Amino acid sequence: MTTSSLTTGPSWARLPRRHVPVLVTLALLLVMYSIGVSQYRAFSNVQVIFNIFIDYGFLLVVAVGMTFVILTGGIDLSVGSVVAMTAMVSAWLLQSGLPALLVLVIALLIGPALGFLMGCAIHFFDIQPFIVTLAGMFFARGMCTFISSSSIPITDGFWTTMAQHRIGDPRGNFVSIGVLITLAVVLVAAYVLAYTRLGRNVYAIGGNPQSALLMGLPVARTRIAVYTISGLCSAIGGILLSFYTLSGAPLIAVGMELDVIAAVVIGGTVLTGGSGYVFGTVLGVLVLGVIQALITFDGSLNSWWTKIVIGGLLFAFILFQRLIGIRYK
Amino acid sequence: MSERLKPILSHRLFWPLAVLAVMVVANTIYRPGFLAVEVNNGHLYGTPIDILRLSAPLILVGLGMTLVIATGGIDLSVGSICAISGAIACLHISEASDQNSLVTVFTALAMALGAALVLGAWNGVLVSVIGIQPIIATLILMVAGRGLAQLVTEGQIITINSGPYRAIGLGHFLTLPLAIFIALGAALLVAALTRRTALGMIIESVGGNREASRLAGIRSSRMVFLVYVVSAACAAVAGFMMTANVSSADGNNAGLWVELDAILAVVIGGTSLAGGRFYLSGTIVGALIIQTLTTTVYAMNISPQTALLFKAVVVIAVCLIQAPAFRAKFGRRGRGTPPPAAPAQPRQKEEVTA
Amino acid sequence: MTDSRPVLTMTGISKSFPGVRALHNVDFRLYPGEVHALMGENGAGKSTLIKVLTGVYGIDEGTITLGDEQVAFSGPMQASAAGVSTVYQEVNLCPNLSVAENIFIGREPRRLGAVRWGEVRRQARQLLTRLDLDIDVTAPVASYSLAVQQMVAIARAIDVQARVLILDEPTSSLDAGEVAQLFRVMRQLRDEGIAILFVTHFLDQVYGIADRITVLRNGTLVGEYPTAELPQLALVEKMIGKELDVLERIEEQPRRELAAVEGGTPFVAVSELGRKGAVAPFTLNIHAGEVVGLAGLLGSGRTEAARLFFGADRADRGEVAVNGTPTSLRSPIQAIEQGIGFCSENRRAEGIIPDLTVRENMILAMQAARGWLRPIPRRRQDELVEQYIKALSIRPANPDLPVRNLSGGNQQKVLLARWLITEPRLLILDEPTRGIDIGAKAEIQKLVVQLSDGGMAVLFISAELEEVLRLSHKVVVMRDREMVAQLDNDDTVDADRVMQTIASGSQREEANQ
Amino acid sequence: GNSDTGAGGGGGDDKIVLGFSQVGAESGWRTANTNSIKEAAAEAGIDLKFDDAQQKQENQIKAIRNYIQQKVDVIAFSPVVESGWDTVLKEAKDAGIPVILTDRAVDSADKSLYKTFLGSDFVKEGRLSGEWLVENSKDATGDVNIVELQGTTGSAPANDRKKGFGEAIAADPKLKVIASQSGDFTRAGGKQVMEQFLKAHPKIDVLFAHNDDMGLGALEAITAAGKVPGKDITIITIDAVKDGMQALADGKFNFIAECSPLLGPQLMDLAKKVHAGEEVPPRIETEETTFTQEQAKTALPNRKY
Ligand SMILES: Nc1ncnc2c1ncn2[C@@H]1O[C@H](COP(=O)(O)OP(=O)(O)OP(=O)(O)O)[C@@H](O)[C@H]1O
Ligand SMILES: Nc1ncnc2c1ncn2[C@@H]1O[C@H](COP(=O)(O)OP(=O)(O)OP(=O)(O)O)[C@@H](O)[C@H]1O
Ligand SMILES: [Mg+2]
Ligand SMILES: [Mg+2]
Repeated sequence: MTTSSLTTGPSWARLPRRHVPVLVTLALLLVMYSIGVSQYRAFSNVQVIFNIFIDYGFLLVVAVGMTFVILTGGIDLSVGSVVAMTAMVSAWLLQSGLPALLVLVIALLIGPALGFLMGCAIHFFDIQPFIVTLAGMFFARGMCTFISSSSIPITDGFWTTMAQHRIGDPRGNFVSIGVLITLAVVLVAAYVLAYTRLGRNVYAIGGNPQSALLMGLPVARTRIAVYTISGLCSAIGGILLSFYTLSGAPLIAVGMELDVIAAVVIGGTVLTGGSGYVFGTVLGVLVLGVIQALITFDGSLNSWWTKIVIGGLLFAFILFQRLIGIRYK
Repeated sequence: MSERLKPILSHRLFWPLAVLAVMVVANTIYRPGFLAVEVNNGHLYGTPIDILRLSAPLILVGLGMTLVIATGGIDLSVGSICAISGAIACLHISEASDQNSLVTVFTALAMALGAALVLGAWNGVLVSVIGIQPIIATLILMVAGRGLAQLVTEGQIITINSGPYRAIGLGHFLTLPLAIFIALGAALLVAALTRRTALGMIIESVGGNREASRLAGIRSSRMVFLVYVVSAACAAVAGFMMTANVSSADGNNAGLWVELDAILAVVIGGTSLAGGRFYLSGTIVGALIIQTLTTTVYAMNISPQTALLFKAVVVIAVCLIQAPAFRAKFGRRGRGTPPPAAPAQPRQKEEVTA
Repeated sequence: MTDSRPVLTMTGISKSFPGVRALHNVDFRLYPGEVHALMGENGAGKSTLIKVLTGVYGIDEGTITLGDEQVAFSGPMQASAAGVSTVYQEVNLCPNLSVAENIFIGREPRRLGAVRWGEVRRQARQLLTRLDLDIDVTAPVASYSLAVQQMVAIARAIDVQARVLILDEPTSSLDAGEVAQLFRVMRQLRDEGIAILFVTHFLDQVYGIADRITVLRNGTLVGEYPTAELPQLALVEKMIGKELDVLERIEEQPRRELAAVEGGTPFVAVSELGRKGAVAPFTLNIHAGEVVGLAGLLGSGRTEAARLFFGADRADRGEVAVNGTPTSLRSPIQAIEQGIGFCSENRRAEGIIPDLTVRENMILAMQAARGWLRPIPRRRQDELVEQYIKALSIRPANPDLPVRNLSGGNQQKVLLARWLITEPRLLILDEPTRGIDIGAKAEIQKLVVQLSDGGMAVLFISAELEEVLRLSHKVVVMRDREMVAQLDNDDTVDADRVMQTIASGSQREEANQ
Repeated sequence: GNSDTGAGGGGGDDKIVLGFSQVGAESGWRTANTNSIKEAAAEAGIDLKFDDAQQKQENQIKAIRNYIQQKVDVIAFSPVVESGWDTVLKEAKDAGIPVILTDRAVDSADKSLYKTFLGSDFVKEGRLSGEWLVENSKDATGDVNIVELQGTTGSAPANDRKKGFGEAIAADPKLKVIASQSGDFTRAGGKQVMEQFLKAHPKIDVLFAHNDDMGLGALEAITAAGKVPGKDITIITIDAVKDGMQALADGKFNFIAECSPLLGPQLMDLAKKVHAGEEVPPRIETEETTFTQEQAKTALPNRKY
């Protein structure tokens, strides 16, 4: 006796349903961009978009790491401070004369190490991620001021090249090397999430951690891995930031974690975990970038109106995203 | 351990209180005068009093935050709401001809509280009606709210000179700071509202499983809406205290990062960010721990450069010592009776089936 | 049939939770090539024994030997790596992932480390065909009914290359057809030499498939018996520790004639009520004191129809009249105000609030109806809770225990109590006996009869057709989300007749009145 | 030429377009600074494009990049931090847009990246405060105990003011900083820290606060402790905002080193000059003074902020 099939239509018609939130976000982003173009002539320059990638590269990398964490239903508040700490440590080590490559390696190890420890505390001692990563945030920020209370400039040749090399026509449009690194990170992350067991386990844990455990999935390993990945992404982000600013400053990237979380969530990832895409996160970051660009291009807002308008645009965006998303579901 | 100690040791508040005690003891060892309280101008004066007074705003914000978190939400906008309400109140008072008039002060408070309620309702609508994720819904107001506060103050610090308003932050009653009584009163009010009525259980039920609650006949959306309004109201009163404490409204700095401290207090107090059970008393102890920690940094003269490292260490220590899993692993040194093994399960998260 | 050496031996197993001794010195053996039923009342410790075995819980005392080695798994991952494949009692799948992925996650076919999605889907389809289930494997598991989810979980377990297969109440929401299919697969696996541990509360299923039976009572071992040597009555006696007479009593319980309950205005009358994509419009009257049974196959839309009655989903067409006055049921609260209660089939997602205590879970609906300002006085709570703990024999009988710590069956009883406390005029019971032991099941059936005698209307849904027929005055048959027949439950109606109706489908039988 | 000015440049073609990136609106001082610049721009007929970076260096860099895209005539900004500007300043240079720094300097080795710096010298402010203290405690017998309220840890004004003050008081071994803690530049912070200072140290002679606001907060703590500010404890602060000046005039503060936010007119002047291609000095310090209690009484009535 066969149970009746109740599928609601051919599978191609249903497939995009999962992608509706991302598509809606993309459409709204384009709408917002065209508003910018219609209002400000220079907005249509390709370089404006390139600049968003240059300026938001490190944020995007960090947001990719955060996507992993949020997909498991966790949260990582330490990212901003880890970014700052990585930049600070690099600047400090370079200042003390270590070779660039060694500095790079050390700097790239600190973030994941801290992430690993936080992941262990979260998993083995069953402490809420919020609080563990908050402690991580205090720690990393404390390390920054501990290393030096003022900013340290970087003069190393390798760093300068990475910072100032322009790919593209030097007079026309260009991107920085950082942008390429960013794109590489995005692609690798998207691949890992979609095509590897680790990636799928991340989604499973986000869906229901208890079920994932009972289904025999490596919950411990995956949990710890996502915080380590987030730490690694923050470290890469920190390096990119140090390319970007050619310095380590103790107070840089304060409050960045909120921007990062906002970008991830705007990109359609659900905070309770289990659903979302890296591509959505890219869109989320672009949304923040376009909002910021709109504000600078306008150039007539005073300080408080800037904040109110940022909040207002964010609200309008999310509202439309939500309303249109519901309609198409 | 002796049988008599067991119920005490297993009480929810035991470990947070123990941490608090350890911090106080450490301070007293460092500076024996730490606990000294003297009478000054007819008021009690001393570090413990300071801690109580300064933690009052945090307790208030924490109370509202506890309810929000109990429904599985989060409210990042409380800091901005503190700033806005403080700014509105101070602006109104500063424009009045007689700043000391009680009528003026009460109008100012009413206006500011009204504005805060509107903002809370805004948050509530975004979360419960439109269905935006709480963190992002309240982030909007967190960003824009600072702007609103500065719009009110026009970016300046509004200094006022109003005795009655000052009293909210600095006044005394029965030799103790009035702020303590306000916070305590609010705590009792919230506790009565939630524990004397069925509200607390209903909120916990919504936080524990929203769909199941809806099917049991609870108006889940209405509850969610309500907690954001309450949270905003608590934040508004906290904002009055913060501004009254320095007799001035600073749109940019008032209540800056208080949301993080409040969430931390709630979590230290034993409420899970996933929602469900909430513990008001835990939040109060959590707020006291955080304020004591800040004061310790000042009192022990820890250099600003390392202050954050110190905080990190204490926070992680507080969490570890509270975590049953940690105690189970490292606490069973003694051969005696092994404590019952905690189930090796992660905190259960309810399945969200579409 | 059975080998001489057990593949799995558990000796002297003890396990305590704070305040509860779940297992005490239990021995258990499992031979290759046998189906071994683990029996016991709700809360006897069956699930705990399984979880101790697979390492979900640590053991307090005792040893486990798998093959020739002594083992102590640190968790399900290790257990399944060692060849112990388990379907746990509550459906444990990831609701956000697709059916195919749920079946294969953790052991997806890969090439160079990359998951081969096409292959995953193909194999998933194949596997489900083996269970005779034809569904879209790319849809998220959450979009399917509980029964389908249960089948998916089973599919996941039987695909593993396992030595030991454990099925903890896999059949609780399946109907006869699915069960037969599952048994076919189980026999096949058994013949391949796999040892199968099977938990169920359906005695006929035990006698249909099990080779041997181990009985637990109150966390202790009662004994191990070959099925052939243990007659049903003896088994029941061993499980509950005393002779059971309710079972017989319910059989001869005289059901009032339909005519006696019908007549006058129906309590709820719906006409052409429907919801696009869920249930086709249907018309149905339910009178006070009437038990209406909903029969149909898995996914036939019984649950969806019931949800419309309760306002859990909004109907997009049709009319509802309660006591003759037209109303709309747009939300559960409105339904509750009209005196309707709904006990969901999905107790984990839509039923229990895991953190709250038994007491709070029980009074929740009543409290919600009273509004938050009027808390139920503590004394009244105590009375009510105590009354229903006793009536439904909920164990442990401690009202202040978080409900998450109760065994599955006992959680179900708590939910039932939640609605009984509200004294509804129409109670919708969607699979109320799911996972409930035979003693309690008989109690519940008795209760339904009593309540309907007392004037309560009941809409009764169960995967067990016999149960529906035994209790209902009227049987509504559903098929493909459509109401195809309403049968007066008189002597002419029996299981075969209903099955026939389901099979022949569209031909609408004369609806009574 | 500015014939190619991007859209949003507004106004007539002959107007100079100045892109200005402000740190934020974190204090009354900063708001006064912003207002001064806006007013001066309007007066000077300069088309001002204003951006608030909300205390984030990244935002400032983004703003400068956007100004380059919009092809503004002159870019001016108050850097949030000293380092990290080379890359974007190079881009500006390549685009042929002159840059003016205001308020805070950058530590770039390549001085050709910007035309000039206009602003105050934080180290000097600290030093002036220290020198006044050295001068006024000549007669003191025994140690003079100083407590310091630092600005936000790691920020340039905090670092520099601490440094300048430290250098100046090194001249007199009697002067001892017995406690130094961050009050985050806010009144609430200053008050809370001062409360603890007062309890931990029975004898405090001098308070040095990195800005007026912290000093004002500390005032409350001192009063609550039953001490008389300005008499029992000598108070030195920096900034000279209105409330601070009032306190000074009232005798509650003893000394303020000014840090003037009124850069607007000077900035517009400079913008016109660099746009016209004139040479400007590489470093212009704003005219700043110091105030004692008497000076404050005379200056107070005509303070603008
Ligand atoms: N995590 C837990 N914490 C505390 N007590 C528990 C826990 N899990 C189970 N128990 C208790 O252990 C006992 C045995 O429960 P178990 O789930 O094994 O019963 P069961 O035989 O599977 O019953 P059912 O037929 O209802 O599924 C029950 O009394 C239950 O309350
Ligand atoms: N055999 C199936 N094939 C496809 N979809 C199914 C099948 N069974 C159930 N579903 C899905 O399950 C959902 C719910 O069906 P519903 O719960 O109303 O059925 P039911 O008659 O209560 O059956 P059950 O016995 O499974 O509870 C439907 O939306 C349908 O998509
Ligand atoms: Mg069980
Ligand atoms: Mg059903």
